[in-house]
Amino acid sequence: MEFKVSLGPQHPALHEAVSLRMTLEGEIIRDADLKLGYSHRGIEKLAEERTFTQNIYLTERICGICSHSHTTCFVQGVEQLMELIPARRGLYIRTLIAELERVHSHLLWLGVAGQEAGFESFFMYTWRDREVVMDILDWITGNRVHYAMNTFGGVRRDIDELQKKKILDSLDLLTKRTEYYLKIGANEPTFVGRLAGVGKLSREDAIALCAVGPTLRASGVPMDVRKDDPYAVYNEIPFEVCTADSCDVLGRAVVRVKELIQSYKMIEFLLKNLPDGPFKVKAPRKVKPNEVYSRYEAPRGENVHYIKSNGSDKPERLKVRAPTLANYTATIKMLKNGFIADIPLIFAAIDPCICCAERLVQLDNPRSGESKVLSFSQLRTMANDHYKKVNLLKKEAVWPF
Amino acid sequence: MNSEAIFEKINGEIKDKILEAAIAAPRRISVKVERGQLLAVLAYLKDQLQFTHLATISGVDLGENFEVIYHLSNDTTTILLRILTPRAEPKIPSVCQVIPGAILYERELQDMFGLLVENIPDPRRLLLCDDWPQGQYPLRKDWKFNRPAEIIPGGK
Amino acid sequence: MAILKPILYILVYPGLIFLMVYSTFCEWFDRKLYARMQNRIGPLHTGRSGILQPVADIIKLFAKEDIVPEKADKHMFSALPVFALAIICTTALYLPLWHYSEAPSFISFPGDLIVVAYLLTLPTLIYFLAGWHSNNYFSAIGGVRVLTMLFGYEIPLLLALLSPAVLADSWRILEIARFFQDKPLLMLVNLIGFFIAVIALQAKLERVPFDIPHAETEIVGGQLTEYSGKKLAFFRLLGDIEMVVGAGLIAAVFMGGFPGGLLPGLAWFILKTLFIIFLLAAMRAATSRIRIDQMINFSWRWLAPLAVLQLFIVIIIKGMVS
Amino acid sequence: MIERLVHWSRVKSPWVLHLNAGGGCNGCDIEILAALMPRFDLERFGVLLKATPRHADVMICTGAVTLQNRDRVLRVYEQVPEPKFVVAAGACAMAGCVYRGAYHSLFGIDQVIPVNAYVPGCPFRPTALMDAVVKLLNSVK
Amino acid sequence: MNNKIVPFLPELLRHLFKKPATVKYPFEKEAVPEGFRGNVVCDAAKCIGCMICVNDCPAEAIDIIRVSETEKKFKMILHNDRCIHCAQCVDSCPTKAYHMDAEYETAAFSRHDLKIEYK
Ligand code: SF4
Ligand code: SF4
Ligand code: SF4
Ligand code: SF4
Ligand code: SF4
Ligand code: SF4
Ligand code: SF4
Ligand code: SF4
Repeated sequence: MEFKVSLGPQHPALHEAVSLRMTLEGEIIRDADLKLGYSHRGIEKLAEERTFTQNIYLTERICGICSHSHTTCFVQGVEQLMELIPARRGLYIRTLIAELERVHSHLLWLGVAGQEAGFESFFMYTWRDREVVMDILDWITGNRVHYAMNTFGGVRRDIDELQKKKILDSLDLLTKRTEYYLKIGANEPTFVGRLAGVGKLSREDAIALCAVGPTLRASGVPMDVRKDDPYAVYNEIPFEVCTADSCDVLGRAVVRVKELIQSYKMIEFLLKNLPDGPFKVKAPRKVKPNEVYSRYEAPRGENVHYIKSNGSDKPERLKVRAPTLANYTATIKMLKNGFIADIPLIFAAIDPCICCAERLVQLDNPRSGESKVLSFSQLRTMANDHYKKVNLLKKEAVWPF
Repeated sequence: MNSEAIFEKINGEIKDKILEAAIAAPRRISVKVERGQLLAVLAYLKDQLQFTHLATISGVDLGENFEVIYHLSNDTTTILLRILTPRAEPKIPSVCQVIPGAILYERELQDMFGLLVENIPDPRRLLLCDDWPQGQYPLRKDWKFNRPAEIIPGGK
Repeated sequence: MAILKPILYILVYPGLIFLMVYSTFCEWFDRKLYARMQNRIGPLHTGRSGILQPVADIIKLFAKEDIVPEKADKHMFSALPVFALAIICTTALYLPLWHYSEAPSFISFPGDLIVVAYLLTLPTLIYFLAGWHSNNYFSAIGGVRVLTMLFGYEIPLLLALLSPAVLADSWRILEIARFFQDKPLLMLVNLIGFFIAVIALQAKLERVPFDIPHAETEIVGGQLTEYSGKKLAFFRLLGDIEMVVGAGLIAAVFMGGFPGGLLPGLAWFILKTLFIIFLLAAMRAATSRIRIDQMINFSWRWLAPLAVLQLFIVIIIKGMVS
Repeated sequence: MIERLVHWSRVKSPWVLHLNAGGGCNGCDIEILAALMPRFDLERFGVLLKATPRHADVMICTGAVTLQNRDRVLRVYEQVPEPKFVVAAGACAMAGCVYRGAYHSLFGIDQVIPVNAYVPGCPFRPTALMDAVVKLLNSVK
Repeated sequence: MNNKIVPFLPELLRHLFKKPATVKYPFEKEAVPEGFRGNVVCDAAKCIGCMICVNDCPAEAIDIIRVSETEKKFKMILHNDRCIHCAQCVDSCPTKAYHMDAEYETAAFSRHDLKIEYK
């Protein structure tokens, strides 16, 4: 009894489209395959036709959740090509926005994880508290999502004393709320039970499949571009690389929550040590022929831009590798031999972006109406039997805080 | 092991397999190799120097040739491992047997540049839409896109 | 004149008109509570404080295009919603709201508790059929899930309803209510049964944490994916009325009914059902959806044994009292 | 009388379907979700987010249409029962934003399906979306 | 044990009696922060036709058209349906012909309404 199921690309509630096609045998996913291209627009070709300045805004719109990640990655690459040393205050502000973005992104993820478990109130509360970060970003940068802060040589806006104070005040609130959510997570037995042991990705597999970000760190590999290849001012800020050894969805949640707390500390440090001076320096329009490889630790993992210039004001080649793409191969691995009931959580765990996929389940090439429905219900009962067996194991899993 | 030490090692131990190596920038080493030596060098870097993480594979259209760059990282350094492949016969070997995570990037190269990846485990199209015409490779420099006219509803 | 009363009973109070009005009010109450618990406002601009929101929803659905999918079984697809609504309205008539006759009649007779419990399972079966006949994968999965859940909560619900009946020594809702009106303290004996019944009602209404059959993140609209327009409106009404009837039944059986004739009876009815709806809303807000196997597990491991325990307690107490 | 009632109900109970046409950055999608959260709470106006096109009245579309997605957008549009309204939210859905001239995307939603209202912004603020919904509903005849 | 079953309940009940976090918009206008990037407003009198803004705009949102052969006079057309409110034009223009207002309620029913001409 083998048949194909495809998830996506329709997604009634949010985000863009990816389609996952699986071959099922009973309730077990024997083979999985991702179909991309629903969101492919052709940015890399477009970038070759745009000037460097225009490309800042183009790269910003590669993605709406970590818009600052892509611009920073691009801008610091081009600064190297220009042999430009950016203003120090500018770098501090750049890093500050980057950490604020990480906070907003991880909080968003927390809410989505709750939603995947059908915990709507939890979703509502995390998103309400996320508005605090959004307000700060709105206030500093002039927009809630696309901050447009980066420019060659620094940032475009300064931060004043009043803003500093407001951010510090908000941090207290956020820290308190994060701890509260931790408590909820730790005390909600069904929640922990549904996360632990799901979506296993061993250390070896994670490395071999070139996973990045929390997905990789949750498999016990302490890779973090901020430490390995420091950019901006990360070599001046104290912070720890957060890892977990459980290699499952629970581990990925733990890594993210730990990173939230690290980020609060980093934001505080950055604000208290903000250097005086100009926040940007003037940049040339044309760039000498050269090439650069720029790395950045986005909330979801390593983000990579390869930029080649040819002496004009447009890049010769811009190659972008967004973190989610790097995790797809690992996701397929996690899904294989897994159970169909866990798909939403496994997807949510690499990134909230594509978990929308599970909103449309559709059976491909059915033989007759009757048999396919039957097989699906059988499949589900089998999955249930499986869960009865593993239930015991999961009960022992505890939130490691 | 820092970048300099890695550079020394590459220059010392596999000098015969590479064409040239250079420290291009802090923590960046650029290594050029022949197409045929790619797998051997990759395996050496991975096994001896822990370059396990393949961030991505970039293709660049140089006119006569395509340059294919493998971006490999370990915890201190990134190596830009590059090969050339002639436009007339754009073939590269698949590296999936050394680094399984390369599959998506190789499929992307096939879509975008029309490179033929030999022994690729999964040759299907990755990004372009289902009815994309055969033989059109958008990231080649000689491929130009003609914009369709934009219709604004409600007339002029 | 004698015929007028039953007609009024069926059409006006507590029949069709009252049910429709009151059930939409209850939906508003539930949505508003839910929103407030989430630190939101909820419906606000439709009527005063949004009180007409559910009415607007339903009128709008009636006025919308009504698509019958090509693949669906046309007759079943169209007849089911009406059927379900008729059944649930009939069930409502058995609530002892306003009784003009002491003698058994068609709306109150010995054993009507069993009839009501039986009638209440019918809408669930219709949900299943609706899903099945839509001929859509989600609908079918939703339908099957409905049925699976039915086996989970139905037994505990029946057992829970049994215990007050045993205590009152009657199968007639009216008499059970009377019994507790006379001895209000004995209501406390049934506390466990009460909560079991409320939880089972939540499952019957398919609300969080038991909204497994139409879990939007998993199977889109579940058994109702293909329904639109009028038919969807019927199903929405069905859900609302089911909530009122279920709450009314629990109030009648566990909380001493609605004494005092027409007006005080109405007041009691509203008070008690709203209290139960409050419990339901709080449960919806405080929990996350569980998987279907967890639901079945939960009902067999906790609900059913507890219901049996409740029954034992009742029997013992009964022995002591009499 | 009946007509006025129907009209009133339509204005008061817009159920929305959120459709991402693919060629956007998902900033707008997040803002739509934010508009439903406690801070902005679109449910005040009777808005409910629906998962299936069959239950929806208003389609809120984000992102420029990618070639791969064109047919899907049309199909979803056809599944929404009449009367239906389409809101193109964000610069992408209106005119293609920074992706104008990209080989794998069209200019905006209105190249594929008719659009009733446009919400400028990249992304729009949740309040701007609210403003658009209110304006659209007030204009319904 | 009780706390273990529904740890969230106390928080929910507390909020039942709290003011909702919801803003009153659209009955009270939302105050945008200072420096919010709203719509671009042009001052055609200042424009000298250097075309820097047209070249820097990432979204092809600006057209500058010379209106007179003899004088240096220009018509500026802003396509608000394409503009991404990045404020690059404000930064780029050497004569400060642009500024941004705090307007965000600009929803329209036709794209033609979003095309604004400044003379
Ligand atoms: S980053 Fe790559 S996949 Fe994404 S839009 Fe650009 S070219 Fe397409
Ligand atoms: S990676 Fe980001 S930019 Fe690329 S398709 Fe996904 S969301 Fe869009
Ligand atoms: S991982 Fe990619 S798509 Fe997701 S938020 Fe980051 S940049 Fe955007
Ligand atoms: S990976 Fe996520 S954020 Fe990026 S484009 Fe895809 S869905 Fe959007
Ligand atoms: S499933 Fe994921 S991507 Fe989809 S709407 Fe939900 S959070 Fe967004
Ligand atoms: S309009 Fe802007 S924010 Fe919205 S999807 Fe497009 S690029 Fe993203
Ligand atoms: S704000 Fe940005 S997109 Fe808008 S006109 Fe100015 S440069 Fe162009
Ligand atoms: S940059 Fe300023 S002066 Fe130059 S064309 Fe634009 S508006 Fe005119």
